[in-house]
Amino acid sequence: MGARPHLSPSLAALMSAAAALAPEAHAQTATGAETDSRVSYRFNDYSEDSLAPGPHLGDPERYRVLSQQFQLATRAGSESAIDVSATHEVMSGSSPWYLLRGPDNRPIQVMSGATIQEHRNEVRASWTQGAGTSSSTTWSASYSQERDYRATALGVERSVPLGDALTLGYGGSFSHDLIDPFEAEKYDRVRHEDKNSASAFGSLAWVIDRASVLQTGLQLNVEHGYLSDPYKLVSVGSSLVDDLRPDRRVQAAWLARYRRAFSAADAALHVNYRYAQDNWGIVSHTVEAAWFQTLPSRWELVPSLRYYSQQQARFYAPYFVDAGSHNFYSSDYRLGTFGALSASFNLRKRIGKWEFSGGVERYHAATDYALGGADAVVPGVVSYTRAFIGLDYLLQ
Amino acid sequence: MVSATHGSDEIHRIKFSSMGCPCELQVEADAQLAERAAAVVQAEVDRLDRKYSHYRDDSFVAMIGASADAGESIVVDNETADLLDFSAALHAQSGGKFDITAGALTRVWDLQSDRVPEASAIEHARSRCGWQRVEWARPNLRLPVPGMRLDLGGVVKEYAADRAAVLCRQIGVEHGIVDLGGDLAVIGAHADGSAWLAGIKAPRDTRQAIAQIELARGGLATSGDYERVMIVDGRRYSHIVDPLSGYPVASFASVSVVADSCLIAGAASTFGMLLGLDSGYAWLRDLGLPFLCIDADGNASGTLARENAEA
Amino acid sequence: MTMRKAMLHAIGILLVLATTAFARAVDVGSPAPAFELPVFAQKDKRMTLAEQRGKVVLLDFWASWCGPCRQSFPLYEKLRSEMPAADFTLLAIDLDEMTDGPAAFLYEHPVHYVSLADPEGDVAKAYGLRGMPSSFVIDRDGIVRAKHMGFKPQDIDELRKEILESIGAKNAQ
Amino acid sequence: MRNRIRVAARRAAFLAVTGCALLGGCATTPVQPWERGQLARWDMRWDPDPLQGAMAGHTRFSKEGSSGEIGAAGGGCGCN
Repeated sequence: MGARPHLSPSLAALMSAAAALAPEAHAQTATGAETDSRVSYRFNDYSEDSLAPGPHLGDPERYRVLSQQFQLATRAGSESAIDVSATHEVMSGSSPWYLLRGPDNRPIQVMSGATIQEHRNEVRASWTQGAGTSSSTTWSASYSQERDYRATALGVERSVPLGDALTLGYGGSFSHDLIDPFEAEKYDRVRHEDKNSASAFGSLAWVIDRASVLQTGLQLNVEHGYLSDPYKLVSVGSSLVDDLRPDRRVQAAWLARYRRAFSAADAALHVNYRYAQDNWGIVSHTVEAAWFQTLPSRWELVPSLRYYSQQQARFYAPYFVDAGSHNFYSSDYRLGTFGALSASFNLRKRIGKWEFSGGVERYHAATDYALGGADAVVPGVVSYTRAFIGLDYLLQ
Repeated sequence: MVSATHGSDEIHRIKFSSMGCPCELQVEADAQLAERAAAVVQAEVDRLDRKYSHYRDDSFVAMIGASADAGESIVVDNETADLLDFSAALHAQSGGKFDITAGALTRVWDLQSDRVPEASAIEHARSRCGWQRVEWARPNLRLPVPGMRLDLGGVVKEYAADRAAVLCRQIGVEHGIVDLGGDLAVIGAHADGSAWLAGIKAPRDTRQAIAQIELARGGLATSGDYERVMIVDGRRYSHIVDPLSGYPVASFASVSVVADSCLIAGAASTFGMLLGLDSGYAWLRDLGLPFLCIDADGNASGTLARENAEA
Repeated sequence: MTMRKAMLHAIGILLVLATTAFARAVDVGSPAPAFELPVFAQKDKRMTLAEQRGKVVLLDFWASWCGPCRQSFPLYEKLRSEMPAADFTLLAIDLDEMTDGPAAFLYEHPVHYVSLADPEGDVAKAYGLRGMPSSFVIDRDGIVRAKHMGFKPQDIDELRKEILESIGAKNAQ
Repeated sequence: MRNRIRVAARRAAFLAVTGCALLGGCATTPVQPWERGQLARWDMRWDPDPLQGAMAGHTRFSKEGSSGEIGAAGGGCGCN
């Protein structure tokens, strides 16, 4: 009498009628419907590929981050829900510091010394009114703290039904970050800086038919304050200067998300597209597709693919011949032109009230993956592998 | 108590009689625990027999009958209420065929008399059945028609088997099986993990087992027309009466089902018998539980039939 | 197409969508639309609303995927057991298209009242359902005395009052 | 600099509005409340696994130049 893959209606009716008299049998095979109230734990192992072979100075072993996530999501009363989560990260490894022009014009990547171990802790709480209905309001707050960076953010999201087929979404957030670079004296870095950012979004979701829904939305994000990277330097002529970026950034992102259920296959297809553009000149396209396949005896397989391509910031270059007309310069690889292909595969298995999950993501970036081909070289472009295991306990 | 060895502990077999049928408890444990288990099981089965047997005139079911005759309602305890709720659900799901108020009808079909009752007697008995006429608002029960009787035969024996298994587990028995007249409830598989072998009696010749079924957990129930049967002018009349027609069911000779509990197996096997030869088999196949049907000519069918066919 | 024209066009469309016509919802005081449906998991057994005539009926439209239904079932089961069987029937109508979902749901939330199956949603359309779940209190003569959309645990008290009133009304006459 | 921002914002807004008008314009028969079983599926949510979504999003936020999602933006981090 192994786990029945299929509980026939007549058997379910019999078993539910006998529930009071045969509680033991009932409890043993309780299937436990999907429930929003759960306690979750995830362990993530993120490790970047070491530096590509080529001239470099310093430790090529790049970043390794082990992070643990804890979450409690539960109903509070019949209409609202609370979601509290905490993240603890331990980071180690070196990261690109600056680039030197090599004798044959090939860039030499200088890596910063491997940091011993840095910790980052973040707590996040949200309260949703009208949970599970199309008309809801979610208030959220988060605080992230590491040795050199503290960020506080508040947000609100509202969902309003417009008639039977449309749902309007809107909201915004505000974040205040404090930056206190370590070893500021030793490396003559900025001592204490801060940054404020505000975002607003609007979305419209449309129920196309009983199995598919499409959502389109726009998010505007304005950042003001210290936006440079205090740990990175830039070769300008023969000297090394601090990474210097504008103190304002306005970014607009337009997203479209499509969900389609396939009840015969007991699966669902997710397709997302994002176009983003900012006043630093970075334009990016992102396409993502995921297939959620439910299998008998409560297994779920989720393969997914993602393609990302970005165009470099105006003030990005591996190195600058001379100061010239530039008033901003950065050689941070994250501002260069590159594309990235990533594939991930997640698994989930439900046994009674427990849910075991795991998965792996491989992200590979390269300058020639970019739409429209490569621009200036980006020696520090990063690829990584991320794996996670998770355990959920379903409340109620 | 007969002991045989299977794995480290001995298997103790304790036979006793209750609920009008031969019962047996098999326990793989040390002698004292087996002794205590036997006492606990017999006490529980006898308690339920005294409480729910419609053969005895001092049972709670008889008291309910008396209240029916007096036209009053009666307050019932939680266990009875759960059994009534379960029976009410089965009544709804079987379209009225599973009816515990058919007591008057089972009385009219006196199978020892070898005589088919008069049509008028059957009609009179049928007029005093019908769960839909009962006023049941837990914990108050009122049988509106004087002479109406409850017959929990299709539920109590299986419920008792499950109860016995639960009580054995509670006193520490891990490996054993309870058999109340063919309705089996597993306490736990053998110490080495192997399943118990349960034999299903042949309807025509109850001494000989027609099928051997492996039971590692849950329960097995068999309902059939072989124990109490009457043959008049070559026709078989079984003790399973269709309350809608008033006549015994023309159905399989026996239906056996395996389920998570003996109670569910019993409900399913009774349904199979009540729905009869045509829709009974289809209903059992859609149900999805392992089952075995044997017709009057001894042909076996159902998911458990194939396994035995090869053996 | 300047920005302004595009914006006006969009708002126009939104207004049209927001007021799409809905099946006429059943009003309180009007007769409850008759129906005949198979019992869930009992293809050959059918039940009708007319059969319940003479009893007060609480009609509950539910589906296995509807969250509030998980809270309503235990409370409806308790409510049913409090009411006199001779005067009151609780009739549930499952609107799932497939049978796996409701089968597991009924196993999770055991109840002793009967559920009928309306996978096509014809009866739901006849009653002009506007939300899930929806429940209707129908008196002994088949007239809708109260209707509720959605379910919050505190609704059960109001429902109990409406049912007792409908039961009482007959005895009072 | 200012003019460039205005162009970017207007083009993005225009795309959004036309998007809404387009999909709003071809409304088929409305989906009735009881026909929403598949839409209520767990794997049809915008974010079926919030913790994994947050972790993947955070990793990309710290390794890519662009970010943006439908919803209130999360807090920042040192992330170098």
